[in-house]
Formats: sequence, C-alpha cells, structure tokens
Amino acid sequence: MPQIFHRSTNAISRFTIFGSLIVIVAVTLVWGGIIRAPYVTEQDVVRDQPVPFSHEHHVAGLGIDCRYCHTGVEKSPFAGVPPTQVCMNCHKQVWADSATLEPVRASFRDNRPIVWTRVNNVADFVYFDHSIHVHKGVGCETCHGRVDRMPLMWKAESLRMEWCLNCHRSPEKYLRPREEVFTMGWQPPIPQRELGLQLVRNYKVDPPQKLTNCSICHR
Amino acid sequence: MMREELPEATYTPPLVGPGQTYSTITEKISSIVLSPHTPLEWFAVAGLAFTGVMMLFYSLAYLLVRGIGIWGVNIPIAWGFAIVNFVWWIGIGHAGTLISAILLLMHQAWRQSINRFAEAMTLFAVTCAGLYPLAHLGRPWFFYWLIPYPNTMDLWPQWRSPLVWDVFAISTYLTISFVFWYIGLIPDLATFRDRAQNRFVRLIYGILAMGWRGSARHWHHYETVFVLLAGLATPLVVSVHTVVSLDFTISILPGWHATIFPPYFVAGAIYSGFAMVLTLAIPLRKLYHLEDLITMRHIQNMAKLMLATGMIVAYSYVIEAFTAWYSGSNYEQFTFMNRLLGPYGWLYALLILTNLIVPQALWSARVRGKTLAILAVALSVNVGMWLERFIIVITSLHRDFLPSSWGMYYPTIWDISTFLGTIALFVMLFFIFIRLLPMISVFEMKQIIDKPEVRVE
Amino acid sequence: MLPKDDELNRRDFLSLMAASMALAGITGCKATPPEKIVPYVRPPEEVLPGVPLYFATAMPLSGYAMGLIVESREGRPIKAEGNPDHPASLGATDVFAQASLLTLYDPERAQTVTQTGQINTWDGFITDLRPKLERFRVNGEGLRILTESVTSPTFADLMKQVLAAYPGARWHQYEPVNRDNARAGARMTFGRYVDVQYRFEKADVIASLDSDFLTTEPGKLRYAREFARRRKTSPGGTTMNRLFVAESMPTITGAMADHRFPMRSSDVRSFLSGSILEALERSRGRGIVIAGESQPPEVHSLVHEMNQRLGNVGQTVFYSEPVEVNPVEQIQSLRELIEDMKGGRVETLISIGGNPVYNTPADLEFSTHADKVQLRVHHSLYYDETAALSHWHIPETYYLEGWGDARAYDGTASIIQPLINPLYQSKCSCELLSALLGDPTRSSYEIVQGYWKKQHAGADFDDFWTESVRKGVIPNSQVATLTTPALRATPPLQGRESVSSIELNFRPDPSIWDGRWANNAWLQELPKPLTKLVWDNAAILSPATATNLGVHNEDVIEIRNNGRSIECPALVLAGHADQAITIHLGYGHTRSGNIAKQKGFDAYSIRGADSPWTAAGVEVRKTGRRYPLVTTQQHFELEQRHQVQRATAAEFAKNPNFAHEAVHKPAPGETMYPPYANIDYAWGMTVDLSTCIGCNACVIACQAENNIPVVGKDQCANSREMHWLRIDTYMEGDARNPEVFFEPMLCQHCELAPCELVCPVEATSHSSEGINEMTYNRCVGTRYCSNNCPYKVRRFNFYEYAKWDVPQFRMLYNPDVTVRSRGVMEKCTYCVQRINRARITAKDEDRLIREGEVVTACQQVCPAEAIVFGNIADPNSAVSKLKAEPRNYAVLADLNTRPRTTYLAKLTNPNSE
Amino acid sequence: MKTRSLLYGFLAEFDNPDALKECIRQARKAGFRRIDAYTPFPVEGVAEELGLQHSKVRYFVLFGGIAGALTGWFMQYYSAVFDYPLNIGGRPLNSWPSFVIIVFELTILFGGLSGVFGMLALNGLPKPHHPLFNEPSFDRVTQDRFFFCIEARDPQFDREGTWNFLQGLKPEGVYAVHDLP
Repeated sequence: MPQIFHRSTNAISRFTIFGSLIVIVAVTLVWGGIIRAPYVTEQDVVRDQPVPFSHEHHVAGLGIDCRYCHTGVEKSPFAGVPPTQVCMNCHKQVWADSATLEPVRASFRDNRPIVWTRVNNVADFVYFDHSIHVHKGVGCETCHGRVDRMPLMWKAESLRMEWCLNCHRSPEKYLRPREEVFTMGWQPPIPQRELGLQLVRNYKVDPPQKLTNCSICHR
Repeated sequence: MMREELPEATYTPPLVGPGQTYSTITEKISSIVLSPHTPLEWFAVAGLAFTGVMMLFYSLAYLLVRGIGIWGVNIPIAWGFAIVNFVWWIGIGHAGTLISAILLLMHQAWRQSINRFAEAMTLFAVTCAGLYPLAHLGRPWFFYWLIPYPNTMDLWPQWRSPLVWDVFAISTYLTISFVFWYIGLIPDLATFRDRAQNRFVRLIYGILAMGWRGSARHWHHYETVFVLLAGLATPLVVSVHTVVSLDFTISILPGWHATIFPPYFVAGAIYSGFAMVLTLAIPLRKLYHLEDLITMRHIQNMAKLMLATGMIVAYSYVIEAFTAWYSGSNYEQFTFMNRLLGPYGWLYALLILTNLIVPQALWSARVRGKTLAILAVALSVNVGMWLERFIIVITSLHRDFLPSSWGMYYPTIWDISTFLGTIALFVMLFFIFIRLLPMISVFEMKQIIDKPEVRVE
Repeated sequence: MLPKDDELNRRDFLSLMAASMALAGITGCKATPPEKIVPYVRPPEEVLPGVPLYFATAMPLSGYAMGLIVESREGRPIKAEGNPDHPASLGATDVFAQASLLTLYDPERAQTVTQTGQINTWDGFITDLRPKLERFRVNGEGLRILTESVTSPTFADLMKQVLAAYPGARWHQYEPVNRDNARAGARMTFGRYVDVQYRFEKADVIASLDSDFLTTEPGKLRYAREFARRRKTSPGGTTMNRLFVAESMPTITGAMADHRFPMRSSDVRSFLSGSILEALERSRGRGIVIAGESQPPEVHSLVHEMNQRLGNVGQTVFYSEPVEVNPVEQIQSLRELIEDMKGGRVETLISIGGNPVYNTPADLEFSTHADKVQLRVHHSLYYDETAALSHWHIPETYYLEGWGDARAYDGTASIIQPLINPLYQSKCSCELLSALLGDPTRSSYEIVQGYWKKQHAGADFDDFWTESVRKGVIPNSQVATLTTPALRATPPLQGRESVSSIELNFRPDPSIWDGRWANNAWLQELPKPLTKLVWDNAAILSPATATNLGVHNEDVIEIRNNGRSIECPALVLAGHADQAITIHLGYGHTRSGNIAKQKGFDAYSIRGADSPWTAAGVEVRKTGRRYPLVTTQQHFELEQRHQVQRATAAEFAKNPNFAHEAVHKPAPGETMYPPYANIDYAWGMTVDLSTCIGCNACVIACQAENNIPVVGKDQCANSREMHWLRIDTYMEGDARNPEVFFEPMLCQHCELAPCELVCPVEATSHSSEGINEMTYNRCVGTRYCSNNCPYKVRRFNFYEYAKWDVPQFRMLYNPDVTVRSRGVMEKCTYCVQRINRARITAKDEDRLIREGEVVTACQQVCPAEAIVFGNIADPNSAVSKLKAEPRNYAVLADLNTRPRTTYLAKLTNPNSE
Repeated sequence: MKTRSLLYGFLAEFDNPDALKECIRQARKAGFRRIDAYTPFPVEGVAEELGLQHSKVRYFVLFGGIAGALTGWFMQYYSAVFDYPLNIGGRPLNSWPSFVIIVFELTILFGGLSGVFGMLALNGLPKPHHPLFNEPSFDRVTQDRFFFCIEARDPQFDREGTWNFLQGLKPEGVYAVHDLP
C-alpha cells in the first residue's frame, strides 16, 4: 500500500506549516491585548465595601470637597482615607440611625477601624506622591475619573506604567489650573494644548527627560 | 581494521569502504534505525543518562525554590559554573555547523558522513548551553524581559548589553541550525518512509518527510537553499561565539577586556567542537560497525583540524601574555600573573597540559593512526577547554581592581550536579537521535560514493 | 513636638501600623489584590500618613546620654539621628544609637514578667514582694540593689528615697566596662573623684596612653568631631594637630595616629618620653595627655600630673564634678556585695539593668554565691543569664518606649522621650523603684515630670518642660567645671618590670560593647574596625607572637588565666603589640536571645577582678582544633592601585597637587560620548580620608536608612554581606606597626557607569541629576553589573534575605525604601528617597532644593564630618568647594568612569625631625 | 491496471544516473516538456538536461535578509532614541555600533527562514499525497533507483507513442501512473 496519505492531507499539512507563522504573530498581539484588559488591570471593576459609600451622593449630591475627607492630598504622598470620626461629624445627626451606617457607628463605638477594600492600587515599589501632582495641576479626575458619577468606587484608569508615562512624557496634555484640580468634569476654556504649555511653564513642571527618570517613581 | 595498524604518512584511507553501493549504504544506515532490535549498550548509556537528567531536573527545581544562593557564586565572583558551562557548551556546538556549512562551501567531500550527527550534536549542545543563562538569573521567571514584546511598562531590552546580543545570537543560531539540520533530513526521512515496514512508523516518517519524492525540480531548489543556508550559517557561527566573547570583552575587567577574544573564542570553540565530534564518532563507529562510512580518513582529518585550531588557541594564550605585558597596565599584568601564580594557578598549569601539550601528540602520524590515542587527546581537549573557560571567568573576577573586594570561588554540590546533569541531557538527546534518525546522511553519501577521489587506495 | 498625655493606645497603634503598611507599601514583591485600607478611627494629632515626624530624645549607654532626634513614621520610630543641640552628639551618632532601633523591635526581648521562668504579671510580682518590703521598712539590712552606672537625676532621686525608706539597704553599682581606674587615679591625685573633659579642637599635640578616646570615652562623638576638625587642612589653612598613640590592641584611634607605638598595656606607662615629651613641652597649654581606662590608677595619676605641669589644665583639659550621681569604684562595690552574699547577709537582691551572672569577673563567683540570696529580682531587656538565675524577671522598657532622663559626659541633662508605647509588658527602672516605694502604678511620665517639677518649681514649668523635651536638652544643666583641684603628692611610677610571658588584654568590643548589644544582628554583622571580623570575637595577636606560638588564623588556642581557661580561635593582626593577646568582651552568651547565643567566646569567664583589663602571665596552648572566623575583607594590601592617595602635611605644603600624579587619567573633555546635561542638580559626594576615623557609624546608618538585610555568618563567609557602604581598610609597611588607611567605599555614581552599560533590562540607568539609579523591580539578576563594577559596591540578594515573617521587623522598615526580594541587585542610591522628598517639598514651595537640605544617612551620622554631599552644579555648595580642593581625587580615575563620589587625600602630620 | 481513474503519466525506471540523463535528453529531443526526473540524491547535470533555470529561492533569502536587517535596526533605533530614551552609562542614545550585532543576527534569521519557507513553497511542499506514490516500485526512488516521468498533461502525450518511446530507452521498467480518486 504505497500511498500513505489521503489527498486532503496536502491542504492540511500546508496550512499547518504556513499557518503557524500567522499563529505566532496572532498570539503575541492577543497577549498584548490581554495584559491591558480590565480582567488583568481591574479597571472599571466595582469593589464592594463594608459600607456602600457613594461618592456620587457625597460629591455630586452634597457637593462635599474632596479634601474634606482626603485630608492628606495636598500635604502628603497619601490622599488618605478618612477616619471614622470624619464620617461621624455629619452622621451623628444625619442618618443617625440608618441600618446601612451601623458599621460606621459600631466602628466609632468600639474604636475598631472600618476595613475598606483598596480600589486604586499601584505596585508597592511605585512611590506615588499626591501632593506634588495636585500642586502641579493634575486633576483628581485625570486619574480617578468622574468620581461624582460613581455610586460605588471603581478604578477609572489602568494605572499601568505606560499609562503613567503618557503624562510624564507630555504633561501639557493633561494639566489644568491649580484651582480646578478638585473640579469634576472640568473643560479647558482654551485648547488644552496651549493651556497645558502655559501651565507647564508657569508651574515649572520638570521636563520629560527628568520626569521619566526611574528614580522619580522607583526607589 | 587491519589498515589502522599500519599508519603511514603517505597513505590516505578512503572516505568510503570498498564495495559500498547505493543500496548497501541505504541498507546499512537505515537498518540501524528501522531494525526493531536495539543494542544493549544503547540501553545502558541512555539509561544512565536518564538518571542524570532526573538529577538535573531536581537541581533546577531546587534552584528555583531556594534561589541562586545554592550555587557558589558571590560578590565579586558573580558568575560561576553557569557561565563557564554555557561557554563550554556553546563552543562545542560550533563544530557541527562548521562541518555542515563551511566544509560544504569548501566542497570537502569527507564531511558527508559526519555532518549529520555533528549537526545534531550542535543542536543538543546549544540546548544545554541555553539552559544556563536562564537558570543563572536571580529571577528566571522574568527572563522574557530580555526579549522585545508589547509590555505595559513601555520598556525595551537595553540594546547595548551583550546579554541581549546573546539572546538574539543564540536563538538565531539554534533556529538556523535546526532548520538546516531538518532540511538535510528530509530526503532521508523519505527513504525511511519508503523502507519502513510498520505502518505507524511509515506514517511518522511520512509526515516528517513532507511528501518528498526526489523530483529533479525539488532537488534544484533544495540544493540552492542548502548552499545559501550554508552561506548564512558560516558568518553566523563565527558571530555567535564572537558575541559570547563580547560578554567578556565589553566589560572593563582585566582578563576580560581584550580584543583578541573574538577570534580566540571562535578558534577555541571549533577546537572543542572537533574534540567532541571525535569523542562521539570514535565509540559510535565501533558500536554500530560504521568503519566503512566513518573511516580513518575522517578521523584523521578531524584530528588534523583539531591540531590546527589548537595551535590558534595556543597562539592566543601567548598573545594574552604579550598584551598583558605590552599594555603596561598594572591591572592587566597583575591579573595575568595571578592566573599563573595565584590561588588558581594549579588549574592554569592543568589547562596548559590538557589543552596545549597533550594535543601536540597529534603531530605524529603514529598517534593519528590510533583511534584510541585520538580519543584520549580529544577527551583531554574537552577538559582543557572547560578549564580555559573556568580560568577566564573565575580568575579574572576573583581579584579585580580594589584588593578590599577580592574573594574566592568554590563550587557547591549544586553547581556540580547541574553540570553533570547537562552532560547527561546531552548524551540522552544524542542517543535518542541515533535511535530514531539517520546519524549519517544517506543521500549525501550516495552523492560521493562513486566519485573517483573517494576510492583512492 | 510633644505627644499628648493620652498617647495612642495599642490598638490604634496597630491599626495605624497596618495602615502605614498598606499605604506606604513597604514590600518589594507583587501586591496581592484585593488589598485592604485600615484608616484611623480617631486620628491622632499631627500624624499625617506618609509624613515623618521627628522627636528629640536621648539614648543612655553605660549611664551616659547621647542626644537623638528620632524619625517616626505613622507612630513607628524607624531611624535615629544625632541631636545637633546636644553636646555629646552635635548631630552625629555612634553605631549603637543607630542599631538601637533594631533592638527596639527585637522579637527576642523579654516580653512578660516571669517568676522562675513561668509567665506572671507585674501585680503578681508586687503582691509577692510587698510582705518582704514591709519587713525591710523596719530594718533594710539584707535588701540590696545592684545597678549599672547611673547619671539619671530622677533615678538618683528615687534611689535616695528608697534608701531612706529602707534603712540599712545598700546600693551597689557594677558594669564590666567601668571607670574604676580613672576614679582611683583621680582619688590618688586629688583625693576625690573628678571627671575629665577635653577640648580637642584646642589641642596641637595629643598623647594617648592606650586610650581609644574615639570609641570608648562618653564624649567620643564630640571628641571625634573636634579632633577631625584639626585634621582638615587646605593649603594655608589651619595647622593639623599631631597625635601620638601607645597601645596594645590596634584601635581606630591608633590608626589615626601620626606616630603609633605598639606596646604591651603594661609597658605603656614608660611611653611618655623623648620626642613626645618635647612635642608636648613645645606646645604647653595646647596639648592633651590622655590615659585609657585600661591603664592602672598610677598612670592616670601621672597623666593628671603631666597635664598640670604642661599647663593644659584649663586650656584643653578640664576637671569637673563627676557626672554620675553616685560615683564608686565599681569592682570594689561588687566585691562587697558578693562578700555579703557569701556571708548570707543578702536576703533580697534587686539587680536593675546589667547582667551580673554573665559579666562579673569570674573569680568573684557571683552565680555560686547568688544561691544564698533568698529573693533574686532581675530587671533587664532580655531574659538573660541573670534572669535565668533569678526568682523574678521584670522586662525592661526600652528608652524609646518609656520616659526617663540622663546626663551627657559634660553633665547636660536630657529628658528621654518615648516614641511608642511599650511593645511588651515592660517597666522602666524608675517605675520599678517607685514600686519599691509602694507606688507600683505610677507611670514613668508622672515620675520623670514629677521630679523635674520639684527641680523647676514655678509657674513657667510647663514652658520649661515643653522646651526641654522639644529641644532634647535641659538648658545649662552641665556640671560645674572645677578650678584646678589641688595636686596631692603623686606616688612615683615604679616602672613595673615587664614580664616576658604573654599578656592578655580585655577590651570592650567595638561592635557589641560589653555584650549588651549581643542580640543585635546589625551590630553582630558590623565588620569590626581593622580586623573586619563579624559574628565572633577572637584572640587577636601580632604576627610575631603568632609565629612564636606557631598558631595561624582560626587555630583554636587555650588561654589560661589564674586557674580559669577558655578556648578561642586566634586572629593575627598586624600592628598588635608582641607578647600580648587581646580578646573582646561581650561574646559567648548562653542566653539572652538566639542572635547572642553561642556566638564567639566568653572572655568574662577568665576575667579577674584584680586585673580586669590586663592579665599578665597567661598560659597559651594550641589545641590543634580549628574554628572558622569570618572577615568581610581578606586583602589589606594596596597593590599599587593608588586607591588611597596620601602625604604628610609637609609634603602637601610643598606639592599640593600630589594626589593627581599617581595615575594617568583622561582629561575631562577626553571622550567620544556626547555630554548629558544635568537638570537643576548634579549630585555628588566627597569623602575626606584625613578625617575619616573608620568608626563604622556610616555603615550601620546606611543599613538602618535603606532596609539593608542581615545575612548571617555563613553567607558572610561566602562574601555575600549586603552593606551598601563598607569601610575598606588598607595596611602598609612594617607588619609590626603598619600605617592604616580607612576608605569608605560606596557606589561612586560614575558618570560613565560600566554597570549600566551591561544591564540587559535597563534596571540600572542614569538619572538627569547624575544618579546611578537601581530599579529593583526591573532587575532580573544577571549580576553582570556587579562583575563590571570596578569598585564592587553592588550587592546581590542571593537568597530571600529580607525578614518578612517577623511583624516587629516589618515595623522597622523605612517605608520610603523598597525592601528588596530574592534575586535582585542593590546598591547605594545616594539616599534617593531623601532627595526625592526634598525635591517634592521644594517644588511644592516653587523653589530649588537648598544647600544642605539633602543629607545622606552616612553624612548625617558621621562624627568627623568626613562625608559631604550636595549639588556640584552649584559652585558655592560645600561639596563643590571640596571638589575644587587639590586633595580631591577619584578612585581608579584611570578607568575614566568619572565618579561622582570623590575622595580627599589623606594627610598625616608626623614629626618631621 | 484497468481502471477508469485519469492517467497521471508514464514512469520509467533506471538503475543508474547516466541512463536517466540519456533518457531525459531523448525525451526533450522528442519534444516532451511536461517531464520530470526523480532521483535518490541530487544528480549533477539533470537540472541542465531538464533545462531548469536558476532557482528563485535566492530572492527569498535576499529579501528576507533585507527585511531582517531593517526590522533589527528600526526596532533598536526607535526604542532607544524615541520611545524611551535613557542615559545608559553616558553612551549616546543612538549607539549604532552596539546595534550592529542584532541587525546582523536578524538578517541571518529572516534570510534563512524565508529561504527555507520559500523553498517549500516553490516545491509545493509539503505534499504527502501524490499520484506517483500509487506506483509501488516508486518506493525505490529514495533508495537506489532513478525514475523519469512523462506526464499525461504533456501536449505531445499519447498512450501508445509515449509508452513505446519509453520502452525504447531500455529502462528497468515502465509503469503507467494513475491518479486514483
């Protein structure tokens, strides 16, 4: 029986050989996509919290300034998560006996901290400093998104290094006047590019050569 | 057999034993693979090698769990056995490509019977070599950072680093060698397909042979690409060990930072390569009674090449000494004297003995007539070339610039087990190869069989 | 700043610690989502996560205070710096102050009150003690209290009350490294105890008789600074001082000497003669003669006399009332105690601090006689040898955990302010005394403040208190200096005929002192000056003596001293006096922690009460066994590498440029590469080899600042120690008395860095401020950079060296510095975290970083001001000025690596004639 | 072989290369064009006899090599100079001497691979199924026999004439090869 293979095998074998090249390319691209997907970056993933705190309500609804709770944001590397006391300042009176706020009152009562789930997280070897970003006119919104539209908190950006570099390489695309840093949904009055370049000048923002030094973020 | 007893300078043995025809050659070579019977020696060696491979896996697993600290490396000697073995294996690989590519371009008919397993040897040697750069990383699981790929850090490899060049050189070398080897196999695989009795075996070889049917048109393209590949492989093989030598020369370390290194390394590589080919060929032809295909002519030619490259290496040693003296640099001179008289001086002496003095025996035709003698020399060179790499890596590192940071290097049990492990891996792969594939190129043998110069008596 | 009386309670503290860990991110490994955030419930004042707070306090060592400013992160003290306002610190610290942070978090410290090894409580102790105390109130006979040297006014006051409350009770003092000889010397000369203070900045000639005043004097840091200031010279600058040292065991003081005379301790008495006397004579009133504690009283007395004769007293040498509240000759005091114990006259012995069972002279046999004491109470940091022999053990509150006070070498008092609540159930010594007075609940805060209220009654007390605590010193509280006390007729020195047999020196260990730091891994792994020995002590002897005895390094020898003997490995050290052996105290613990245990050899076991420092005529025998000793440096020769440039002051005056003639180095323009511009700053450093005294403070300061792990003896043996900064030590010349050079070696931050070139993954690169950056999280660990670093200052994590598993150690980590995990390279970063902090602050204030705003850890700690760091782009910065000096040179300049760290050549000032 | 499947061609078997070459010469004289020779190894001269011109494989190699070189150079230049310029040891961003090596390696890699794949493509390989394999004695083409085939597609092809023509060349045997469904 000389003929070992059926006619169809010709097509199959050729396809496998030359197809493999395409597969290799495809896999690389797909992988490139996967590592940027929310599945990996946890972007846009809502995390449930011990207390269903709504930024939407407190920011958009009540118009509370970011700094009322995140006190450290201008003076410290960490914006800071408010102590229970801060919640109680209002909730002694407001919603003083709502069931949902029981954990807060409990925490205050028996002096046991509320354990929140971290949403915006960078790797531990990344040293991000809120104060300097705020001072140079990076809006909360730029990294944290429209918090005033988040009933529960989620991560608005991937917070991957390439994402950080977007701004560190060309800050002018993202900066806004200092007084607008805490505004949500701010729109540049003049084209962002011009404004950005002005701000970079006025705020003495370091040039990209320096902002892309490794030690700016990693120590 | 008888011929070997009377070594006579003027007499050149034939490339193919008398009375060989197309069919006998086909029969001879393919029967080794296609016969259901496997020689006991095969099981003995392969079995031993297998246990060695298990040891290798265990060593590597333990390395991953505990960290690079289980090896003897330290500061200042941050590179130890891993790099020594890496260079040693890569060097061995070179003979294969040299025989298959360079000798092909030079129309050396005598390459035909040895190129196949020499190429296989190359593949396996490079595989063993490739293990080390991966394993010796502090965080091997991040090895892919040396390869450009779409990452979220927006970072690239650092193109000025010889280690990145290594990645490209070695992977290219491995790929091209494999392709070259496989292309060469196709017609023989077809032969096996057509001779195999067992249906399953036919199927396997059939798939691998890609439906080769010896068409003149196919041969036409085939030979062209074969020569072109040889043309590409030749500069490649030179470049690979050059790049390996650049790992050292790019640094500023006395004893590493030397312009002689690239040619010196390439020569050394071929030297050790031929030593390894001989180490394999001599027992093999005995084991499988291939004296008519791998004749004394082959053995002697390789012995002569070994001697020649050995002399280049010897020259490099002298030049090293000369540059050290001529540089007028205190560091260079110290490093050289430290090699001779320092704590590792005895290894240097051993190196000179095994790598320079012993091979001089090959000047004598009498020695070249004795396979065992040649085998002994080849083994000595294998050892010598390993020592050479040890000397280069360790003695340069252990006493560099500031005496305050000088130190000593002692391998640990894990260094040794890993090294032996890769040798076992090499042997096992090689034995699997000779059992499953033609260790001598069938069609290329037929090509030369009735050439007049082959028959000289 | 001052914490409120209601300090953080423990839970707040823990939650806050968790918060800081979650926020500050002190881990180098991958984060495991979802992480948690634990905020405060009620925020403490001042604390803003991520912003460090600094508190003034003081560390007592052998009673004497060293003023500190301690950095606190989210309630965790993590780094000690010197208090510039404190006379004994002037902003510098020693190795102990740096390492004390590790002791604070040491998980092996005693954690609860124990009764005969069983866990018990403070109340349990009080109830058990009260009936006995009741009896003693009638007649205190049989109540004995044993303490170490005490300068604390509060403690003294309480002690007075205790002794009043228990008539007949007695107070004994002992510590192994005491000042008995000095006391006795003073008694001989003046008929009374006095303390001596020196003004080294005024001294042109200094003669040290076996005195290691740069290491062992309570005023060492100030002395080091003043001494160093007189070693600096630029052409036409101040004149250098000249130091003569006679010593048996080579010390850093000896290494700084212009003329060093190795001689046996017992021969030192005959050292002051000839040229030295002339030199001293020539600079009357501008000289110092100083005797070491190891010298007998007569020598001290002789020194007093010399200083008087040379008119140094009142100029460079000052006498003052003793700073100790109750100066005694301690061995005598101990003798009396043990005599009474033997005679059964001691019913209750309360030892506060110290470790008598371990460190009292063997021939007094403290432990044997201790059995006769019915109730033995011990109060100490560790469950140590004494604790094991006591009925009750009370854990001691560390100085960073409880209130207290102490005086500096000049008497300046400081309030010891805690930065954290006690981690364990411990008590301060003053709380213990207060318990004896029947008030076991009084807190150290109440006690200390109470005492100072008495001293400073008045309306303004609160201001006084706040001010004193804030500044860390109590204004003008130093002891009165005495107008030259009347000389007594000093007994003539009988030149003791020098015995031919071998002489044994006991010396405090430069790393673990008298053994109290034995459980501190940082100090155990700190290479001892000159020997570079780690994790052990050894019998150190000169090459000649070694040859005579036929011993080599690591040969175990048996040393026999009046009937007792130890076995100890030999270590040959060039420059050691012949016919003498030196062994350091403090090793060979059998308890008090796993770090301390079974390390080295217990010298106390052959120490005699009569000759605590120098035992004549010991027998030495080779055992034939060997014991591995680990030194972090094996080669001490210079090998013509020109890494140490040096000259005498005279040569320097003739040829200021000498430092540049040794090697051919390429001209600045001589490169094919385009220059990279520095943006705003170009950081650089100089290290002055003339002033570096090799005290190791920088090494351990760097370790504390940068979360550098400890690797242990076996790893050091394979030269895998992790110190980013090492003190290279080179010796040159006659092995009997070589010239010694210290060269702090850290990352040189080369502008053409060889390491960067070979890294395949850009893990090490160059910043636009000229820093050679190391990005740990990008490192794959090829170790090529280390191979290509000519200075070999890179360190590799061969194993997982960081201690993740110990919660206490996690509290110690500096949150600004990544903790490196296994398989990554690390090295000096010029304290880039401090630079970044300063840069951010400056940018927040829209200005540039000011000169002196960035201080590296090594620079800050240096008592000799040898290390200067700053912006070399600014021609007016201190570092630029130094780099402009002719003495400034780069190590291995011929390699054209263009280091940012350069060195100022070493100058010595030997007698030219 | 009485079957209705279409004829692929006639196959002549020889036991030495010279007879084969002779056969080819004759066939071409006779004007056959759709012919091919099958040999166990490349026989010198056969290509010439068949009048094959230079193989196109060389162009695959050439262009592959050029592509490789460009890829290598562009990748390095772009990443080091534009995408993430970093000061590495004070070396210029465009350290082209360092880039040469990778450019070289990629030249070889791309050239070699495209050459090999080109060869396969030109030869229409892999082709495990082929009518010739239907002829049992064709097995020996990979061993010791030399075959010559005149395909049915040839305009000059006619069963009788061609058959006799081949027989006339004294082969070891002549076989009609059919393309079985």
